[in-house]
Amino acid sequence: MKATVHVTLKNGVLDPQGKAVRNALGALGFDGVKGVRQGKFIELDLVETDPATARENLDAMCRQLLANTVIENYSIEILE
Amino acid sequence: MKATVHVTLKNGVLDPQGKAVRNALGALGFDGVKGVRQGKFIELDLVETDPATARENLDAMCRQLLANTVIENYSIEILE
Amino acid sequence: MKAAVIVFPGSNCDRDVKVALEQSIGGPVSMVWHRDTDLPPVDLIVIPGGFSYGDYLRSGAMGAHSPIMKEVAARARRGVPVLGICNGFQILTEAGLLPGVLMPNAGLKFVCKDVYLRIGQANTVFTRLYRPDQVIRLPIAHHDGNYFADAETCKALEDEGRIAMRYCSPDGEITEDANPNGSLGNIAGVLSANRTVLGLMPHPERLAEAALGGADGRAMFDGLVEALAA
Amino acid sequence: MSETSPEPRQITPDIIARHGLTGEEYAKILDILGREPNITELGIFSVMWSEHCSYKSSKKWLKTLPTEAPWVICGPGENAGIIDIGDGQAAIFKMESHNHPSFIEPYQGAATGVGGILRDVFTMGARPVANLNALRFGDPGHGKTRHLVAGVVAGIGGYGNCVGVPTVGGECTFHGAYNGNILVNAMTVGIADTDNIFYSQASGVGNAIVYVGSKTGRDGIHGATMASTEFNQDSEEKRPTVQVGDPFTEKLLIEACMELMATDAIVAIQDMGAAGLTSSSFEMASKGDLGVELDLDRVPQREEGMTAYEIMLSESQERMLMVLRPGAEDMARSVFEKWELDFAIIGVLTDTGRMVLTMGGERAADLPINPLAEASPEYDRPWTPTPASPPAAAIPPGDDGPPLESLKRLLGCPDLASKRWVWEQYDHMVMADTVHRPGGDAAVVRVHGTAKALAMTSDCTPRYCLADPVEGGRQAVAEAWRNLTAVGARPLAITDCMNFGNPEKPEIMGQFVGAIEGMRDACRALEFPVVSGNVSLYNETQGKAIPPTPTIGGVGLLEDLALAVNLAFAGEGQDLILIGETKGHLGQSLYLCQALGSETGPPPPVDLKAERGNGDFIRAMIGGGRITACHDIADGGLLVAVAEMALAGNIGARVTAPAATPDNRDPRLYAGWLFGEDQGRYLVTTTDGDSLLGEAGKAGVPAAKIGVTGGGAIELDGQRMTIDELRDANERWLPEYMAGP
Ligand SMILES: Nc1ncnc2c1ncn2[C@@H]1O[C@H](COP(=O)(O)OP(=O)(O)O)[C@@H](O)[C@H]1O
Ligand SMILES: [Mg+2]
Repeated sequence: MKATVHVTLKNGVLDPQGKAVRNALGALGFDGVKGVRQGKFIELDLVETDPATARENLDAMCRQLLANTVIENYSIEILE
Repeated sequence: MKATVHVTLKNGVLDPQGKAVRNALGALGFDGVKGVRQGKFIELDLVETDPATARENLDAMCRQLLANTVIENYSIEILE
Repeated sequence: MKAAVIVFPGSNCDRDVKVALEQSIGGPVSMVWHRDTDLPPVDLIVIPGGFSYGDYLRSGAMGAHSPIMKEVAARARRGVPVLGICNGFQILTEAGLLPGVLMPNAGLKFVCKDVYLRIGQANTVFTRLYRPDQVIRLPIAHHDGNYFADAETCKALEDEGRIAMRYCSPDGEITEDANPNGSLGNIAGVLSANRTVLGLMPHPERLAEAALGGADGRAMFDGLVEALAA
Repeated sequence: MSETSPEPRQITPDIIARHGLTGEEYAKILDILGREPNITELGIFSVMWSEHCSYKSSKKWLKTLPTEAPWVICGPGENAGIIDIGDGQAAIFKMESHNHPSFIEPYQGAATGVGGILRDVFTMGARPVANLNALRFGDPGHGKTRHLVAGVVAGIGGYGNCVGVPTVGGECTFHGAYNGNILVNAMTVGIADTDNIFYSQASGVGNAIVYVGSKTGRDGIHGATMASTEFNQDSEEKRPTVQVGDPFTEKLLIEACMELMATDAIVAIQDMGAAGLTSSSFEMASKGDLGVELDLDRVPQREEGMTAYEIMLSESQERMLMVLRPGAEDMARSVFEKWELDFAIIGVLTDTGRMVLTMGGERAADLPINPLAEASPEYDRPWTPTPASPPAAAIPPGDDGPPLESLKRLLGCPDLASKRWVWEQYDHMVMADTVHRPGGDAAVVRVHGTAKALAMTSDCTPRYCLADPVEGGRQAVAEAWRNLTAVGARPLAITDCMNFGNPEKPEIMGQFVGAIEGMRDACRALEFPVVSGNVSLYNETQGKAIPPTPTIGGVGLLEDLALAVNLAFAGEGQDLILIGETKGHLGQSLYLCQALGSETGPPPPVDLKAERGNGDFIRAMIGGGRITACHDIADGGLLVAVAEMALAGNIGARVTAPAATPDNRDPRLYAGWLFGEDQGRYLVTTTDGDSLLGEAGKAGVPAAKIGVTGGGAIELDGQRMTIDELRDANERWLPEYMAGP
């Protein structure tokens, strides 16, 4: 079973990456970019076949490792 | 207009980050993880309102900056 | 001989390489701001180490697109030697002046330490004072020095003698243990097809003076001066 | 989204308490204002009178530290201390804690700690040339320790490496008492021209107040996060307490400031550290006896709808405040724009002596500056002296084991194990002036473009401080002095970071008072004044305080770096000489901890007169080129010091214990000689032992030949262990530990 996790910075947390990318895009001549936020995208391949259990496990993985919940949010998607 | 870009490593390119995450998950007792690939997730806020033009611009941004096409693939989504 | 060091806002080895070059040249080196579009006529262009634009997206990705790089590429095409050290190497690959990419270190950590290197190609303006297969000691200091290129490219580099140096053990063995970052084939530095562009992860400028614990890097600068001082 | 957080109109006792203000302090506020403060004003009072900004519990005692010497240009009170290093140059340095943020979010907490201390130094006109970091983690077996070590070290490296300032030294030790409260102390050393130093005292009514650097967000609004839950439910989400560092912007800020500092545009400058815009503007005005008017609408903001309260209390990183000379604004703006940084004139200096803030056309605050600063609370908190420790546990005969096995165990214990895993993640060579890299007694960094060098170290032994804060304070200063001496440097001055528990408890306050007393003695006796520092109190979790930890950062000068020595054995067949008196003090030694698991006894006493005599002798001998290697004897004692010298030089040694034969030795005396932690001692090597012993005799310094270098092993009274085996023990522990789950 495949799943994906998106990890993004919480609102209000400074995103130096996003800021730098936005500036660089501006320097390249892409001016119409109002904001950029950069996050992580994690694809997992799981042995588990039951979606509900998988989601539960993934939630634990996110809290324990994949996301830093002090500054990051995460969202889980089960792809089948 | 909001858009997202996913940047992922091409098949065949070694992903040390993904490997490390997988090992760390194993060490935490999550054994059913067969593979992990880690990529980037970029959210953009654009002035452009026409989806087709936006996509075209984003494609150029990806080729020029957001992805290194030697090792990475990218995909663009226009969120409206 | 005239040399220019390109300075990006986040460069932090620009002064170091200037000092090392000036020691060998015996005269001043010019510093060129990344946003300038014209470059004085020079015999050597150096892209120094550091974090050109913070390097938050991918090391060197933004530096490769800065205004001065168009001119650097044009000079390189005309055969002006270009030396990229560390972040400079990353910028050269991102700019397409050298093949391959530098990915995050296999250990996923920043590594700062001395490494041993075996010279692969001594017949260049950069490495002419080293012997083929000579083992030298230089420091590395990077988070993204894991060299990768597809099989075809690697073979071409190998066949064309474009691997400038590889990480090795103190006695010159190319071993996995001696590989500090996971680079393919222990590659530490590569050359352009005409061998006038060199990118390398180790920092020759940091060990170019005995007072700092070694001078194996000095020969690179001395060699350049010998070759280029017309 | 342009809603602003609804703010309370009424200041309730609850809101006052949430701002950490006592009833008495609030009464003082009413008295000063002659009316009730609004929420913004209350916030300003709360941060200005916080322990962190006002030093209310510590001030009385800090004042008793020696702060002067002929070479001190500026002592405590400015952003960092300044000492003269000759030839028109000064070293500017300071240490600061970032303990709590690093426990919450180790990477960003440590990273922003580095960023903050860098700003303290370059705000004075100094280019930062080196960073150090003193780290205290919990027990390695504790569930959080590994994660904290990984994050903190990556964060320190992540910031310092990108900014391009080498991280050249520090400490990294482990103790269960830090399980719930780690310590992350960061130090920066910079170099400036003595005629181009910048201070924070504002002057010139009508001069522009300029904001530069990053935009202001809702980062780290401390009191506010707590106070705000009350008036806004999703405030947690809106006001992250964790600050994220942006080292690239810091690098730009350094370069831009240096560029502007080369002109005569700046009248005064102050970084925005803790309590951000509030304390920076307040302090500049207060020092200059002036007033300020700020238009908060002009403050560059990262988010929409920020309130005056949020803008004033934000701890967003990478920001500075300056007062510019009239007419210099445009030139200054062009410099900051070149470096792509925000630049905004946000206000003006006035002669009213008041801080007046406006926002949205309304008056957001109006406070008298001097009365507020003068009324800043100062407490003489009750304290009780720390009771003397009972004697150290006895070593039962036979329990001490073969000494070389004990040595191996000590070299592999968490406190003594090599910290290579740490410093290899730090770029310790950038700027190409690092002469002695991490791993020795003090780092040595060349003064760029000269033949001189600065030596720097950070030291403290919390075990000693807990058992006896006075002796521990004395020892920490003495050890820093000794480490500088051991490379041949003349120790010049220290900065400190006083990490303690809750000062409202008399026994904790007693530890603080004791440590200061010990430091004072040592600073005086060694002519080693305190020029800057930082106090971090309330380091407690669930009522359990950390051991008193007065971290000392020392800086010394080498007039000729070619004369510097380090600890590595430099050749075979050299005489190994022990300098200083050995009584075999085992109380609080690492040996007792490791062999018996016992932290007992009084710490080793520091005889400051002997310390000075021995150190001055060592320095003279190094300066005269008489010594080939030198190492002070610290944690682990003599045999550990020998082994460290052997490992560094990859040359062994044969060591002979004094007089008695092994079989008739009292185990305690033998262990004391090998592993005791008597202070004021050094090991040196020389090609001419007799002549060195002669010199020592003339100088009245205790000295004895204890062995000779050579071979690939440490040999002790007929036993031997190879350097490789010892190295393996020393190098293996930390990487293996960090590779664990
Ligand atoms: N956190 C750290 N960062 C950089 N260097 C460190 C760190 N911890 C320890 N070191 C280095 O390891 C060596 C040994 O440290 P320590 O045992 O504290 O030395 P000493 O006993 O001489 O004070 C020193 O060179 C020190 O600078
Ligand atoms: Mg020492």
